[in-house]
Amino acid sequence: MRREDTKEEAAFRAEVRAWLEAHAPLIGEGWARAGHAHTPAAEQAWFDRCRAWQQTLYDAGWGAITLPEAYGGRGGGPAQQLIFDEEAASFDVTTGFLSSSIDLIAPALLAYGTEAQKERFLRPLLRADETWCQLFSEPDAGSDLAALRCRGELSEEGWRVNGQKLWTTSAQHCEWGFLLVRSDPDVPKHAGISFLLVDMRTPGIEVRPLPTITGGRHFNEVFFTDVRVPAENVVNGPGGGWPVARLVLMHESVSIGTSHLRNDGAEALVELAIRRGRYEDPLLRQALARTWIEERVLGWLGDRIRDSVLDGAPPDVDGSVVKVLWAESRARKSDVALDLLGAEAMLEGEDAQGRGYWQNYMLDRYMGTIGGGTVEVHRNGIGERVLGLPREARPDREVAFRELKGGVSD
Amino acid sequence: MRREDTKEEAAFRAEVRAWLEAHAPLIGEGWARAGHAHTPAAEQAWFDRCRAWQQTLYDAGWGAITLPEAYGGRGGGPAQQLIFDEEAASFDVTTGFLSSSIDLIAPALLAYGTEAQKERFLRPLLRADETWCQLFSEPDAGSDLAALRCRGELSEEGWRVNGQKLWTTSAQHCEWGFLLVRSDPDVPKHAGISFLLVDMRTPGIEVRPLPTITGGRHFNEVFFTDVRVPAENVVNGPGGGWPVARLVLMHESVSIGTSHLRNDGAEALVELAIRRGRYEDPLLRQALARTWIEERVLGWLGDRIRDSVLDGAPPDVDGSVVKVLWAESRARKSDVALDLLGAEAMLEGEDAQGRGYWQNYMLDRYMGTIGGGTVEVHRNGIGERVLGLPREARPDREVAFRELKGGVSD
Amino acid sequence: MSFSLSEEQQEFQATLRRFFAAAAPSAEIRRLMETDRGHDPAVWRTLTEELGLPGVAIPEACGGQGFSLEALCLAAEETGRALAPSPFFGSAILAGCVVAQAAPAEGHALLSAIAGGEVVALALAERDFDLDGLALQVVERSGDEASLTGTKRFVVDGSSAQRLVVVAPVAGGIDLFEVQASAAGVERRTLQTLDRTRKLADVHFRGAPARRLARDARPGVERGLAEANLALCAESVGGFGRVIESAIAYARERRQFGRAIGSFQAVKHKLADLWILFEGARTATREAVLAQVADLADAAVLVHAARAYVADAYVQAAFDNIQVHGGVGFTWEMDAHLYLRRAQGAARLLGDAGYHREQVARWLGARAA
Amino acid sequence: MSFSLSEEQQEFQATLRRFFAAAAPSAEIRRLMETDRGHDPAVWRTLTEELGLPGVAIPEACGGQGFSLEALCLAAEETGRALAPSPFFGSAILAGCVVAQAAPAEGHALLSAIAGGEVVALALAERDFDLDGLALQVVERSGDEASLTGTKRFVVDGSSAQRLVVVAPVAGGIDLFEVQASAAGVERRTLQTLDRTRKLADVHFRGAPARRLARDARPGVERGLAEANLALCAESVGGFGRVIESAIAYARERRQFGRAIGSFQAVKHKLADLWILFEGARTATREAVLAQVADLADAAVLVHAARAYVADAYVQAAFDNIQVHGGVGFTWEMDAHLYLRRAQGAARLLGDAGYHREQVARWLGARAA
Repeated sequence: MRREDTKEEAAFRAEVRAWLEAHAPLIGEGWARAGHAHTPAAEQAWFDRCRAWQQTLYDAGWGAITLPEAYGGRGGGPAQQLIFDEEAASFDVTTGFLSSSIDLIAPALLAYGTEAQKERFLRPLLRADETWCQLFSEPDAGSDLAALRCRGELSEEGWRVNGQKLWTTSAQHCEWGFLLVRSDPDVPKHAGISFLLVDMRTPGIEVRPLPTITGGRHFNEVFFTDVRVPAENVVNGPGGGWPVARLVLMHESVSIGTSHLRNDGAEALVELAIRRGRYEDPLLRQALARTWIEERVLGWLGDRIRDSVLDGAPPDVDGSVVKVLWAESRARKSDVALDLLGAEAMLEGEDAQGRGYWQNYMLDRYMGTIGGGTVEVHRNGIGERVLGLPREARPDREVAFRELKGGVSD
Repeated sequence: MRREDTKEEAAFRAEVRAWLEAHAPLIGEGWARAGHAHTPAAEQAWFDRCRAWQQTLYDAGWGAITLPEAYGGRGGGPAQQLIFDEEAASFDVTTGFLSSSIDLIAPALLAYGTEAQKERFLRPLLRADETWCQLFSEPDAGSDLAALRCRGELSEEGWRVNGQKLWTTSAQHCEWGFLLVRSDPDVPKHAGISFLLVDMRTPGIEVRPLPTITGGRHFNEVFFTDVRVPAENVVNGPGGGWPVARLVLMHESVSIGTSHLRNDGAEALVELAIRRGRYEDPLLRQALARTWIEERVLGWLGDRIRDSVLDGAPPDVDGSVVKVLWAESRARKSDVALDLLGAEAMLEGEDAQGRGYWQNYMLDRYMGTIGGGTVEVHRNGIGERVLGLPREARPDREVAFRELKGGVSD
Repeated sequence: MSFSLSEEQQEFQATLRRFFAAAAPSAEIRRLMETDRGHDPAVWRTLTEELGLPGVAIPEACGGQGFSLEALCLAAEETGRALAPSPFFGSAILAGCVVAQAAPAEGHALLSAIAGGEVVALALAERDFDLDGLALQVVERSGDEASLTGTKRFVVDGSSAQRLVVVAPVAGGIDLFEVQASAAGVERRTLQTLDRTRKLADVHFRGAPARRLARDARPGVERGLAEANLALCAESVGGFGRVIESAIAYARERRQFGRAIGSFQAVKHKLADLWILFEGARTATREAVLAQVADLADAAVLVHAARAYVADAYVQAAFDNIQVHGGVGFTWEMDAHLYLRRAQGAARLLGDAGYHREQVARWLGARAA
Repeated sequence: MSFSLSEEQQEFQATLRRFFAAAAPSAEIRRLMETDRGHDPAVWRTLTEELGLPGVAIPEACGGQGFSLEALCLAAEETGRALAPSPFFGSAILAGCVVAQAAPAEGHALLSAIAGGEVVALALAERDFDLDGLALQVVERSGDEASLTGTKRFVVDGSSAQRLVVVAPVAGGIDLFEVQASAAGVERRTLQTLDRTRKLADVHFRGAPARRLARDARPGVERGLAEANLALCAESVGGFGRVIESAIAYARERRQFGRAIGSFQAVKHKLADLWILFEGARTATREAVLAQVADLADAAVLVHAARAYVADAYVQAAFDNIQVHGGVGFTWEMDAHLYLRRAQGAARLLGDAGYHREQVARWLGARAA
């Protein structure tokens, strides 16, 4: 059920609509939804186009609706952002990866950055003149991010960084990165972390694409060898990185929880079943009805979050609830799809139904069940944060990082 | 697939068969399978009949095939026991609860009992002149049995027992019980436990039936108030109870794992579906085929255990594997059954199909998923014992029992 | 359901919760579930006279309170939460909604009686709850008088009802009749039920005299049943809420191996999954109720969607609650099995989850074709 | 499968495992899976000449080793474990078993060729793998000569085969034909497959010349397919074994939050469940193989039972293995997805789990009726 706009919201919506109609192409050309080709050139072209649209938005005053006017934002509320997003959904435009990267780093800079950092970085960030990647995860620091080892040593010449990051989305396209380093291994793991702002064009940084199970290349490994970072590029001071990282992760979790809710596909599957003459199969009918119902439920949970945000309240449904349900219903949906395809499910690419869309969807389930935090970690979160169940004992919280088995020293 | 008998085994089988044909009624009268009426009188009659059959077996030399002849056993091997059980399955006889209680306590007495204890207790146990119940679990000591609090204090006058036990099968029918008490709260939890042999007719013991979800009364609560137990009725000495208990539990786990493998019902469900004109429903067909396949798999896992035992080897499949699969396939089977019954699944008792057999089966799933150790505890066992995965940290193992939160003192 | 309630709704909810906490403790539920009637007439009188419960959604013109379907569902949520022994579901919801939707004018007296606390039952199912394939025989007498022959099954509160509303197949459709339960040719038999807290009966008609309430009543009956299905969802959400609270509380308190069992992932993740189901179940119920109230085009399919989702979810929750409780959970003495029995019964009343999903599939197929 | 092996069997197994460890490392699998042929002819020659792999179950009279179905399945288990790139499944198993069962005498030369390492493919499926509903057109010429028109799909190793064995519908049953892959009127197209390590092709026949191998071949084809299904089970059990070992090893080594992740119940219980499935899968396969070898009356239904169970179990294991590995598990570079692709492909080759369960249901129904 839709909450109705207030009078002010309706006026804002009309203004947005009018601007979009004047400046955005209508759905049909299709670039906003066709951007995931698996060649480096296609990916670069897609990234450039997203950047250009963010620049257009910024110049017209829509690029950062909820951020302060002092840095080129609009100073509006979350309701205005939602209205803008709802209206923009009818047009063939997207900022792709960029708006989510802005949503992660901008609040961290605003909350913890020095005045000089805000002055230097915020405007180019919001206009996408400089794009940013997140350098957090490492091979041995996945679910347990605070186990990170990438070393950052501060001397009179500034920071020197050595180590490796993993799962860095779009690192090959970005000019800047926000980086977590281990700056002090002699204190407990959460206390010895610093948050650095790094120019990705600095010598000593090597970016290697890391193809995933589908062959897609969203992710990268990033290697740092004696990389120099100016001393002043630390946010919240040396050793103060963990609270900044937590703020980023909180925004990431909300964004993951709400960005994929309109999880369509069930109706396409019904049509596919009809086209293939299989819709009379009672097993498939049950499975497809179940899939459709679950999609509706996800959509309604998204509506609840939207409505609470519109009312200026905290999200009404926990982000992890939506994330887990989304990830697992997506997995179930691809199982149904492959059952529906029967023997043809063995095919891929040009020889497969819809160029292998559902096979790809099946393989890509891990973007939901692992990416953005495993479903296991999110279930812990629901249990502890929402239901108030006790945490497990954590042997790693009190000891110096250096002493931990699996820490930097072994 | 059946392993073939050796020549000696074939001769033994023939001997068993001949004796059974002379002494046991054939299937048909049906008492061996109809014993679970829910009235106290019916339960007593059932128990008496089981006892009489164990006495007949003992007197003929079949009552304790694998136990030493010195105590009235036959001194045979596990292969002979299996052959006897296989042959007896065609006759309308059972020892019900008694053979499993003998399987639990006899090995403990043999391994840890004094010569005097063996002399005093084994023969009446094996002949079921004295029947035994297991007094282990308590309200706060379920999965974590070693957290038990029932107090046993040893003085010059012998043991004095105060406390409560729970889930004691057939306590209302038994003359004796084997009892775990906390004899020393000042040492770590596993070290302060003693194993006592208790005459259930001693003053101060109160047995209260504890009806379960189905209304059945297999279980009891047993209350001890200043119950006197002779000093010499301790097995393995004061504080030596835990290894004895572990031996009992090991035998219990094997027995649970193997006793229910012929987990029939799938074929009865197929017949029910046909009778009710529902067997053309593709959903039901799939579910019934799945159920039947799972039953076969369980049966084969049982065969593997049997064959390894026949070869004198340790069981070839871990008991917990079979226990979890058995418990959960039983639960799935009752779900299928209730779906098959449709609206009539809402009924029970005389008004329901088969007097509510499947509804009862549905409610009774917890005898598998909780009784004899929860499936969660058994999954831990598979992970740790079979797959070699590390245990979780155990904050309760090193501290004096008295100091534990949730121990006797709070 | 019970999120974003108005202040008035919150007060209504709190009043009912207090009432049932006092009037329906476990011992009283257990006493009444062993009786044929299944409820205490004195308590029902109080619920009627002091809280106006049976008339909550009946028009003021018929002596009801004239509140919306939302209020009815809110009340059902509380009765489901408390397992309150009362003819509220059978009389006010099932009979009330069907009569109000299918025969608002002719059923005026009947609605007034329901609002006044008379127990009226809906005789609907035969083999199952599908409106197609009914076989009851109707012999027309004169005007709206007829006589009925056949058997209706699973009639909620059928034994304690004073009057019966009968859904009867006639040439070309469905008519709705009223029958006095005490009339000649009516024989009722209370059924032994898995869920002992909801009383079902078989009703045999042998030329029983009946008065027609409505002709061509199928659309109205369907609308009434849609409302009853929603109230059944709400009732299940209420039970689900109780069950999950119970499991969470136990997981926090119960200690084994020196830790609260809720700190073990096996328990924590099971409860997290139940919480996800709970969010889904109450959201689906609320959205379907709002769609029904707003008379949206897809309201009917959303009712089926909610029922299928909630039926399965509640059964899962009732099962898992017992598993989390371990041994104590499957004792007779603990109420957990009463909720499991209710969940299993509710999952099949008015059609099981498979039936409701099939209705969704039909609608999806028709729309796509 | 791989429990209670004889000493000879253990040695055979160890030999194959060593061979594939050396000849099929990940890099080689990945190189070959991007080729149309999918295997290295030189390696296949070694497998043929030194280990006699393609002839393992082919009679000695045809140049094979004359071992039983058990040996064939043991070999399949090793190829499945290693994801070994070879035409073993397509040629020795599928074509070999069907010809040996359906045309043991007329197929002598073909069996000799298979044993000698020639790649022969079985052209069976059209819309799916069901023997009912085949539509290929057969025009009789003279004696056993005929010409074929139509399309066969999903032909394993169809592109690299030198000869094709074609299952063709004729009035009153099924005949088996042999076609030269290079003949006029035969056109083959390698398909892009989800499982890139098993090569499938569509084969179009346009009046292609064929020689009849057997008339009324349905019972023989069914027996041959039963054997092939069992070998497919064994192959999947082999992959399952590899996958579960990998997941267990990672869960022991990988540390997060100061603990090995295998100490967390979320991981530990997932692996315990996989272990239960693994015990079930290998037991079901072994029992069905023994029943087939002993020619028991219910052997056919046990084959369907095993296939349904193993197909689902292997897919589950391949999925969960990646989940346990976390991020690194779903990289292209890690072999886990190759096993997932194989599991998904194997689950549909020769009919999916639903098809095999339906065969079980038919048998159960016929027996009970």
